Amino acid sequence: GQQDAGADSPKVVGFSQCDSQQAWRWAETESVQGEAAVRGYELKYNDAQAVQANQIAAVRSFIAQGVDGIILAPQVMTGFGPVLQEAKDAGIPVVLVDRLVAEDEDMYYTFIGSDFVWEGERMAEIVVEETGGKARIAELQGTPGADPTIDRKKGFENIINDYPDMNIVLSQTGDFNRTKGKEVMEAFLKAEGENIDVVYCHNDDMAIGAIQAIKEYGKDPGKDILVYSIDGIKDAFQAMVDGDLNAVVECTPLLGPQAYDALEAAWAGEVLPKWVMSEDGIFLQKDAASIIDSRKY
Amino acid sequence: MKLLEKLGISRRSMPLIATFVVFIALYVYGGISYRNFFSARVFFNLLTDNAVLGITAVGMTFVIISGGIDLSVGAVISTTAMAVAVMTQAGVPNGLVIPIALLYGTVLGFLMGFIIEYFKAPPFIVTLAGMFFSRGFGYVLSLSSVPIVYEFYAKASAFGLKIGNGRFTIPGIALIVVIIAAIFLSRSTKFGRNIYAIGGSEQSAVFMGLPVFRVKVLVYTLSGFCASLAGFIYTFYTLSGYGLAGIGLEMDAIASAVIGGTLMTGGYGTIFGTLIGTLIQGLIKTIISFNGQFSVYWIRLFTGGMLLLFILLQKAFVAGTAGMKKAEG
Amino acid sequence: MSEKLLEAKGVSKTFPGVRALSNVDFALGRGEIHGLMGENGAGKSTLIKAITGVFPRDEGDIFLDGEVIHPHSPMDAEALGISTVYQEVNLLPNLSVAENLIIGRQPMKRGCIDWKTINNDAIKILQKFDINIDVTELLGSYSIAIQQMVAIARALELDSKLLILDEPTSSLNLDEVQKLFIQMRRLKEEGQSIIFVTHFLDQVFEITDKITVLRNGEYVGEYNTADLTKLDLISKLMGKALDELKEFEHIAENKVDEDAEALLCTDGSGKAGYLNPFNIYINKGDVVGLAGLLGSGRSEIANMLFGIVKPDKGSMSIRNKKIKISSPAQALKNHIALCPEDRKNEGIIAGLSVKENIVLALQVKQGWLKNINTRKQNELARKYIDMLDIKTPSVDQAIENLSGGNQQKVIVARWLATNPELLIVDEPTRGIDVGAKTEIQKLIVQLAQDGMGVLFISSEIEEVVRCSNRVYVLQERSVVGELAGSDIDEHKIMHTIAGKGE
Amino acid sequence: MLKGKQIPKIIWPLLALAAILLFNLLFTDHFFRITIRDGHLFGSLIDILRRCAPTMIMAIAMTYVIATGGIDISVGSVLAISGSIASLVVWGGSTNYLAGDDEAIYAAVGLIILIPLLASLALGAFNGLMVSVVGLQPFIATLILMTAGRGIAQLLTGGKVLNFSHAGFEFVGRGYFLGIPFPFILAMLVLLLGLAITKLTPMGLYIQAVGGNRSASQYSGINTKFVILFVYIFSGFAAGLAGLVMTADITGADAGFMGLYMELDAILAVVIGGTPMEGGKYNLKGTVVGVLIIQTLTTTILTRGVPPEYTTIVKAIVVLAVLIIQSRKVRELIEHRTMIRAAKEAESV
Ligand SMILES: Nc1ncnc2c1ncn2[C@@H]1O[C@H](COP(=O)(O)OP(=O)(O)OP(=O)(O)O)[C@@H](O)[C@H]1O
Ligand SMILES: Nc1ncnc2c1ncn2[C@@H]1O[C@H](COP(=O)(O)OP(=O)(O)OP(=O)(O)O)[C@@H](O)[C@H]1O
Ligand SMILES: [Mg+2]
Ligand SMILES: [Mg+2]
Repeated sequence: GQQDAGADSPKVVGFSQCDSQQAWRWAETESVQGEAAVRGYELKYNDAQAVQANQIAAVRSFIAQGVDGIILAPQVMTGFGPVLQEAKDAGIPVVLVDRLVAEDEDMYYTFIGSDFVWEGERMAEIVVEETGGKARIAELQGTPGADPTIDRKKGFENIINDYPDMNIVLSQTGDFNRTKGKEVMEAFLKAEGENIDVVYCHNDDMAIGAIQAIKEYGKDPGKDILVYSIDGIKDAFQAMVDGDLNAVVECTPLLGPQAYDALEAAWAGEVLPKWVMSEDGIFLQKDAASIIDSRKY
Repeated sequence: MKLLEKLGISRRSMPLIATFVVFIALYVYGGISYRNFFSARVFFNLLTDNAVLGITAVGMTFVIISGGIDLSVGAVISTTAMAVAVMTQAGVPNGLVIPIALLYGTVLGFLMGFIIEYFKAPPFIVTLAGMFFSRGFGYVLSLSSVPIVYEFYAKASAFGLKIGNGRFTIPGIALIVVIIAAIFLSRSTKFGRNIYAIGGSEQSAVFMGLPVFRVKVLVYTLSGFCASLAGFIYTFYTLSGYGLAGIGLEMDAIASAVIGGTLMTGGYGTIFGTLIGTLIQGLIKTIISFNGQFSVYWIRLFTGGMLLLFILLQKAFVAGTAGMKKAEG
Repeated sequence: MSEKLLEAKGVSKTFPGVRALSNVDFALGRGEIHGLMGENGAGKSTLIKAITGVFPRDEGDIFLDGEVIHPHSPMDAEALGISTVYQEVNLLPNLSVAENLIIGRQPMKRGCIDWKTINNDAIKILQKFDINIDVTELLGSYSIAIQQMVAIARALELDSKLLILDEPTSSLNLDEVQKLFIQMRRLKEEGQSIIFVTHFLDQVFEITDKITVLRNGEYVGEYNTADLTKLDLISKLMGKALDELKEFEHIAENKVDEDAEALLCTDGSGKAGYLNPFNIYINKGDVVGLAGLLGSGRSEIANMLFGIVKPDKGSMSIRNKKIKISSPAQALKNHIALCPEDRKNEGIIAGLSVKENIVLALQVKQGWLKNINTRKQNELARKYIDMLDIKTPSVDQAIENLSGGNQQKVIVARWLATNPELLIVDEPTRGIDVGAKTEIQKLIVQLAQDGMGVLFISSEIEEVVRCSNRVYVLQERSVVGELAGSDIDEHKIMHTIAGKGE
Repeated sequence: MLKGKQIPKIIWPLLALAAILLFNLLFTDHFFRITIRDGHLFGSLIDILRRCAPTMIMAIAMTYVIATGGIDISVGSVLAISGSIASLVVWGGSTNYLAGDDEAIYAAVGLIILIPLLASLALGAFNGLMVSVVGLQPFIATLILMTAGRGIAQLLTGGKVLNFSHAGFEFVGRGYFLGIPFPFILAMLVLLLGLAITKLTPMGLYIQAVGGNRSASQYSGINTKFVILFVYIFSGFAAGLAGLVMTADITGADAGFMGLYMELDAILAVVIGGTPMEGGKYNLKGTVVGVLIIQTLTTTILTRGVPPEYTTIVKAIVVLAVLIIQSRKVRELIEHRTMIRAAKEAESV
């Protein structure tokens, strides 16, 4: 008797978030949660705590619960094939957010998000422009093996490889967090302090750590050493306002509304393109002050 | 108590029974609280989703019973899966891929066991080094995640015996097979008994003329094998290799064993207990996703709280029955 | 085939700070029971461990059947046909009694261990020693005496050429010893050779054919048992002239002073399932002995008086004041000390030095704020090392590196150091050599004469008789009789024990 | 009798540290250069002292826990909680500073430090009670707090990195005292505190006794429950202090990441330093050296720009090498030779 939820009861949507270690992810979660409330859906939310196996299990359990649609923010590009197949067999549409999976397109309904490679490329273009194509760069990578790390590195290199005077002189992982970012930057400065023109960070948290390290080293971040990062959390805007950070490429986490639009389309039987680009921006230091108050996360 | 005695249940298996009872209670709680919880599908999902953990925990249980610890297992799982993926990409025939994959953890386990025994080095550190090494090796194989291309894996992944609305999948079957084999190993083979002996008192085991060196090296080898097997099973689960897979899984595996009644100081523990310990963790996760309203912090608080509640219940149950025994005596 | 079964020539072994064996010879004939004797720390256990490959020897050769052997572990030794019971009970508390007896050579049936046969065999094996216990229970739940019997039974069951027993009788009663001897004689008749280590002179004279004596890690000599008198042997062991030894014959006077101040008195103390209610009293100056068979409840009384186990009925008073003692710390505050029975589990603290082991209980008694500083620790340790003749390279030696008897002395020292008013000693002379044993007995009698009350528990009735001025006899966890003054003799005690209560 | 002549254990980890330093002396430019900048010491070596402080603080306390035969894997989470509370206190308990209201409260340094430390003590006491009174296995008892603790930290901060700037409090993580990084001085103070408690009171003796043989300790009258409770409380306190250092350093509490996997580093340091996991003995100096080994290695890897995919392999190899040179086997080989020689000499005299 529990099976049929009744036609007029609200649609149930399962949202599987891969983890919540960064402000960015929280913003994404809040966006999906908030929008569910606005549109009157019942949201089943699960956080996999950075463990892919947890995430697969969560999606399985959404299927077992008989949800009407699934929003999936995948931990990693690969590995979701079997469970997506299960969802497909059960007739549940899956909308991917913020990260694409390396599966056949018919395994999911659509993907909403930006492209990590694209982000790295845009970032590199800004750096090239602001340094005149000549810079020694220190790179703070994300967690080794993580997709954003690999793609943001790749995208960045795609562009700067065309400029012989743009060189990555140091590159280490800062694990996407502030503490490690600061520690790594400190070591970089000890090793090559006078030879670093630019720091490229795979996310904002590491950039904030790096900025602190540069200040403590006695240089002026944003001037002596230019700092660039990806994501666009509010703290990064504050750093730009303070003149410490030179530019961010946004990767918007506010994907909730678009995700529900997609699900509604799926329920209505419409066909959407397999990739709906999210609305990302590129923000330079000079514009930061005027924008900061509108940042939500 | 009389009843238990009639059923042939000795006082010594009380903790195990307590564990089982609490597991059932938790399961019933889930069933009462959530729609669609009592279904074959959820039950078999529980097996499928926890197969990797369960298989790893079996090896871990043996290691802990012998008085050691193996922190490398999570990394071995990931690297095994990565090795499979990379080999399929490179076109290595599947007949070679499988043995190589299974050998990886086995050989690493053997090496760690050998270092631990030969140099009398603390297992915690040797296997931590094993974990660092294995993670690094996985990254060297490929930094980015790699899909597995062979049809075999996709088929194995899709395979499942239909039971009700559930599917008894290969990971689930593998888990059950490994558990049965391990129960046999622990109870009915000399190797298994020697593991307990060494955990009870390594010095005594030496003095009693038991093959301590060999058994201890083999225990780590076995754990490595279990981890590799789990890694191989993981490929059916995700059809890919991923350098960050299985992070922190060693802690879960230890927790499975310990919840199931294995003593970290060695000498005591059962495989069945470990299975229940694994399923309890899985059950907690299932309840969390059925609930669907927990933020990550509530997930963590809930998990910790459930663990606490569970262990206290187990403790109280055992203490209660022990008290009854005394009163009778 | 050589005429000797086992020969050791010029064996030496050095530990950090200790020359445990230097150039020791040893020869064992076929079908011979050979006593290996020496004071505590003389090197007996070390010689045995060198033979069985527990550790490598520095120098020397060992021949078995005329061939040089190099076992690297007890496992190798067993494969060569040497079966050994080491000094400390070395079994597995986490496995059942049956499994302890048989592990390593379990019978298999259809590829599985055959548990039924194991349990049945175990029952049979133990029956040879008149032990009827549940063999499926964990070994750790049994007393140290039972564990020792199990260890012996295990070694006897191995099909070996050579059986080595390192102080197997230290926790056994006379009865058990006789049961062991019956088995040893049987094996001897079957042609097996046995090395037997003990400090009990009576036992050596009863069972051995030959005796080899070690002193300070050196070989003293090999003798035919029949050619020696007790005093000869003692003088060889201690390296002293015979006339110095006269005083060992002396026995403490068993005087009872009825007017002495009351120290401790129980009134129906007991605990269901553990110990039946009992009434005993101990006055200042008393040495009160407890006699009884294994498992009769002697240690239980000790544990209850010391607060390890709380009674659930009756009451207890100290110096005529009712008092409840619910923890060892509290007992210590009331000036009670207990030197426990199970040295390995309840006594020595491995990892701590000799000095720290000695001062531990005193430190607890003094409380948190009065830390005993290093100088004081050294002083105390030296005092007891001298008093009890503890053989150790330094006060900082880790206790686990001492010989068994010397460990025991350290534990005795720990409790003497607390300077108690009531001293409970549970098998205090276990594993202690003849000379030192007499010293400790004298010390205890002396302490009592100086006003201490002593509760003296020992499986050696002779020792109880020698020291006590009153004796309680226990049986099946009840006090069943009391003897005082000149009534105390071995015969009467045995009679009371056998007499099923009076 | 011969005099006990044993090579002190501390030599082995020191050798390992020396080897890593020697490598840097030969192959890493400027590694040993120490200059004075802004009135304080400056250089890679100083970085090592500063960066190792949180781990060292925790590892010192962990040494005592391990000496009792226990383990505390909750320290990373306790650290995160402490840091989160500290940054909350800075803002007067509000997580809404992002909303931009200007009425943010900056609390006094004393409060910012005191409240998190009290909380950490309570968390340590929870662990201690679970182990000593309830009788749970240390691993599982602290696993509970490890899991739930990070949840608490994230709950407190609402998942954000709580930023602040607070000149007074920042000193705890960034300041220099007499030119030396203040966090390192804190670590030394914790070391002193530990030494004071374990040397001036019988606590050190009791800790070893409980780890060596709990039942014999009980027979000796030691209040074993209290001893166990104490070490976990101390561990909680240390983790809390480490949390303050890290929070003050990055002027923000990163509840999701702070202290993640640091329990492993702390335990690693303790064991590399020569304290056995089984308990009963401890080697505090060894722990300090162990932490320095780990941090020097990390700093070396970062300074030399080892590619991230190889860093863990390098770490594995170094850890193993350290382990093997100080393993019982190798030690025995060396000691045995010297010992026999000494014995022979003594005899021939
Ligand atoms: N592992 C060890 N490390 C250091 N010294 C040791 C070790 N084992 C034994 N010794 C020392 O070697 C000497 C001989 O010890 P051994 O155990 O052989 O004496 P024993 O004759 O068996 O004495 P007991 O009658 O007390 O058992 C003692 O001084 C002891 O302290
Ligand atoms: N010969 C035996 N046969 C069967 N059970 C025994 C025997 N000897 C001891 N036990 C059992 O071992 C357990 C513990 O005995 P234990 O020797 O500790 O008692 P005890 O009072 O300390 O003995 P003791 O009188 O030697 O001090 C008891 O349960 C007792 O029943
Ligand atoms: Mg001996
Ligand atoms: Mg007794």
